[in-house]
Amino acid sequence: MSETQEFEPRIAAFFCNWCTYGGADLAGVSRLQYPPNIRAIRIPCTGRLSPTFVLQAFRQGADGVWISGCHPGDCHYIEGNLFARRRFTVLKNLLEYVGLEPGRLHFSWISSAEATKFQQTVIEVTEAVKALGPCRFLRKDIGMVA
Amino acid sequence: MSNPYVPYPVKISKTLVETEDKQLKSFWLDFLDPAHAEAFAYTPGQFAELSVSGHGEIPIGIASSPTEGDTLLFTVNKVGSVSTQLHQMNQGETMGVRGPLGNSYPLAEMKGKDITIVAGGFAVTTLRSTVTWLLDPAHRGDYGDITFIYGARTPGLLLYEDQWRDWQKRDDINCHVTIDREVAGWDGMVGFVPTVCEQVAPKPDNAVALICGPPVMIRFTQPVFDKLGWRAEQIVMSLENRMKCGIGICGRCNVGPEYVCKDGPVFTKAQLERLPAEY
Amino acid sequence: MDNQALTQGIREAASRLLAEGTVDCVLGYQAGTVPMRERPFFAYNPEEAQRLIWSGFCCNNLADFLIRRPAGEIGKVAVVAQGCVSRSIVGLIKEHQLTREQVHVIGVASPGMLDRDKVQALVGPDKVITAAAEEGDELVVEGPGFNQRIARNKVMRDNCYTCVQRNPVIFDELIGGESEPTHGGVIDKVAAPWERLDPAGRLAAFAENYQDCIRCYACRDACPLCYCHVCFVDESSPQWCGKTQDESDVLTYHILRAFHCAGRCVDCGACESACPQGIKVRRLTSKIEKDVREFYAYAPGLELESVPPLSMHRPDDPQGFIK
Amino acid sequence: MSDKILTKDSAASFLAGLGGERDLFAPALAEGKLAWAPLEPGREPLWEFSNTQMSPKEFFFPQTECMMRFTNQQDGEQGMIMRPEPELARERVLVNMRPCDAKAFGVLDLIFCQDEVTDDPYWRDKREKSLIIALACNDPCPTCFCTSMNCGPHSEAGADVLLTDLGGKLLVRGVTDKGEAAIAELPEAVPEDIAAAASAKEKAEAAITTSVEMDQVKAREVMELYEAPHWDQVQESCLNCGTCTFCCPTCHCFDIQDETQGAAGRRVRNWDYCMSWLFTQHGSGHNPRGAKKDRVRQRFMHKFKYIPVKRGGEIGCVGCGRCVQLCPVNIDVREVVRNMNA
Repeated sequence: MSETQEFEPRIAAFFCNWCTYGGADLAGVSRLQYPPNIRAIRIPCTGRLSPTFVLQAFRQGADGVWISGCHPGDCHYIEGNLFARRRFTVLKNLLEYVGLEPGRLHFSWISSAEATKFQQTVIEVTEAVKALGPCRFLRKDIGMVA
Repeated sequence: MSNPYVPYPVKISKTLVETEDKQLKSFWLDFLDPAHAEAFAYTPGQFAELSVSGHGEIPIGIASSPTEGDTLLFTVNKVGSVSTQLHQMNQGETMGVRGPLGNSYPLAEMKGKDITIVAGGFAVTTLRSTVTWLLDPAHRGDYGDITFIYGARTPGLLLYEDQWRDWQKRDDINCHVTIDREVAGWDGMVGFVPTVCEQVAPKPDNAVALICGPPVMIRFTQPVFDKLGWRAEQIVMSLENRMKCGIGICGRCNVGPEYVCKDGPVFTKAQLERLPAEY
Repeated sequence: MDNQALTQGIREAASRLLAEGTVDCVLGYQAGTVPMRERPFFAYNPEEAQRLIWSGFCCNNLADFLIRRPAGEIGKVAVVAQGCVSRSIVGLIKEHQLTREQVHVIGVASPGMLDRDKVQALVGPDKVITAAAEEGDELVVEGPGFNQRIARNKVMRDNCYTCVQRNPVIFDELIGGESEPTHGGVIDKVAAPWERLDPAGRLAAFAENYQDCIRCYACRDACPLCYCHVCFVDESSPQWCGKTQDESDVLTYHILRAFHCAGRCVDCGACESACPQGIKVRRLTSKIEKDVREFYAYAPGLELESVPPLSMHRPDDPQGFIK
Repeated sequence: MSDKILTKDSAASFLAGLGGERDLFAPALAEGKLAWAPLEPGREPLWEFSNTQMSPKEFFFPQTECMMRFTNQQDGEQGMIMRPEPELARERVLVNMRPCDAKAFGVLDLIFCQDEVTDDPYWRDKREKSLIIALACNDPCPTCFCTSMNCGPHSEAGADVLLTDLGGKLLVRGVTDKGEAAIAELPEAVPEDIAAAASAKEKAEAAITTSVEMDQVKAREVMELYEAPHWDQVQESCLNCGTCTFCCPTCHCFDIQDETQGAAGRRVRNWDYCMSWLFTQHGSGHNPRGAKKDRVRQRFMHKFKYIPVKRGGEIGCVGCGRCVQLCPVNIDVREVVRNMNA
């Protein structure tokens, strides 16, 4: 990356199918502008999100990871996001304990009606990750082709 | 020094989905460099590591015969990650072939003898190579009667139909093709391979049998041959095990002291009786 | 009670249980072939039970062997269990890997188990130790040209210093009575030593801690929590974690393994005792243990009834970090 | 074979002279652990030490080794075509290797370089570019049983040069042509030095207290050893971890995997271990060594029967005792072989 070019982070974004993914759709339909740095990955529920996915994203070169699902009480599967909340708490603490910079891993509750919150959060997440620069945490590097 | 781990680059010149369940797909491969084709001198019964860069390698028996020219034929069963990837590849794409690996069917020792070949399901690959090789005018005269028994569950699961239809028309090979159960439109034999073997009753005198198939077929075919008076030394089988290096180092394919990739894959039943059944 | 008396008590209990047919097998410890390395032993009859022993070097977590026996072979087994092993058994019962009826717990109060690496380091890394025997609060270590007495509490396993539950939490019989409760030391301080570092420093400390890892998976295989039929590191499609020695692959393995133990790890120290490279494997699990205790007021392995913290939720669970 | 003499005072400068274009390595103590490390030219190596925790096989057979690289795209002439990694750029001198470790490389030569087809270029390259200076072992550990395994504390096999510590000086024996060339400039040893080395050898061999008989293992057929009942006990406590295989100087099984990252791709090999169920798992789900017992048995059968059968009687163990020291459940190879031989 040349110095003149601004760093554009790549952010793996895991969205619950029932809420945040709908929120993203609505943001799109509503023509709300947001930075193009997120790569949306649809998952059935935040409860489905294995910590493995998060590590895999960082391993494969993500500069940030954002996970978003239904507000507590709104889960399509009743309590998937509540289990997920505990898991995220432990995971976030663990990853930051072993050196992941705070600001790389984000969580949010965004319903399918909250297009504006979606837009706002993309902006917030992108800015936070951008400020940290490229991520080295767990990034797999196999070297160049000879 | 040549590096036995580096595959020869090849181009897929043709593909064909062989079976109705789409689990088996054939690949015809041409070497990018003619010198590699020359270096890849093989004998029926040998296998090669098919290499898909980024995914890995799988050991697959060579189904073509060297008598057919430089194009190699492999028929691949879709089971793991490499074979699944391979199934998605098409004509014109580049991949790799490493080999030929392993020993081969004992074609020299088989000279002057009657030969019975029994194949079940997709284990027919290297036997297709063998029959093609034996029927080549340069070799046919060296061998006695040839009997080929081939079975699959349904007609749609039989491989290489063009070939065996052709062999059925010839008078220098007895070709019996069977399916497990009656199906509308099938005019051939019906019955399990062991039963067909019992009916055909190949004679053990001055003869060799090559038997390849799924474990269940092997289990029921062996007693038939025993009853017909065949000795374990006359029965030749080909084993499969998980492999990586293909040249007898990496340690996972061994059956007792024998490495399936290097000392095999072809063993006589007599040899296997003295080894742990780790296959 | 000294080791001889405990050994005698274990042998008597085992002989009785086997003779009466109460259990099919007694899982205990046997003297190892090298000093300071006692090993798991399966006694099937009263004669074999005479080979059971007790010492401060009984460091394998025997609960691990309850779940590593081939399915169908689990009849009723008696297990020699110190505090941490009993907590592991509680966890396994809670997670439906065992039933309470399948195990007969022969409880032994742990005096704090000893770390052979620490003993070796103390007498000198190049000294050959030919014998090590406990005498009260001391360990007598012998070898060619030396005979050294070491205070027991200088060479205990790290996890034994912070342990607050040395007595078995469940047992069917107790050999040698309960031990005095321990205060457990300053667990929060040792649990998360990297907390004072900045992110770069933490990552460096983390990587350094695991730099000698050879990925033999002894930590996983010695752990009674790691009973998955297919471990995530062995998954091939998709492959979650590369098989190489690259830092990224090694660290991914350790993070995920530790995470999988969240709310379950009873801090038995079997992973550290098993590691051939002497890696401080508990650096991660202790941190998680601390978090789980702080956030959800839960300590694993103490009673059979409670629900593991990551298998439940409460409406008011902390979520300050969620936007 | 010639015998030379080298004083310990001048050893550092002698080794530095061997260095030059080559990299020097020797066992060194770091944070209480004995491990192989670069030896700065001019520094004296350790003369007294026990076995390094891990074997030095990493020098010839790294735990992770890139074999080839490719461009990860189908389009373009060279896409997806494997290119082997370049060879080792600099030669190496491995100083003060234990004779058992050196012997192990002799055994592994027979496996990595069997014939025209099975000739591992990665192994061969590193072997050919290394000079092994072994240091005879005068104080064997209680877990050593090298004398039972076609080896010994003063074994010369696999080494280019064998040093014997005679106090202030070293007897330097050239074992191979490469070794002879390296020591050509040193002064000749006198008969007294040679006699002293011989008596040191005798003393060291006598100090090895464990002996393990192999006669019955040799005499028995594969299936008799395979079906023996003692495997049921051996496997009971085994964790199926990779400790014994990874610390072992002769264990050499490996896995080959491809890795990609954007346009780059590589094929790497990693140490693998027969204790892992994945090692032999077929794509179909069938596993020829599906039970723990099968896998535990495989390791010992491979070392003590299969390798001898295939490699002219060479044993796949040199008696270094590392696995005895490190096995988390103290499965003692000496006991296992005694059971096989019983």
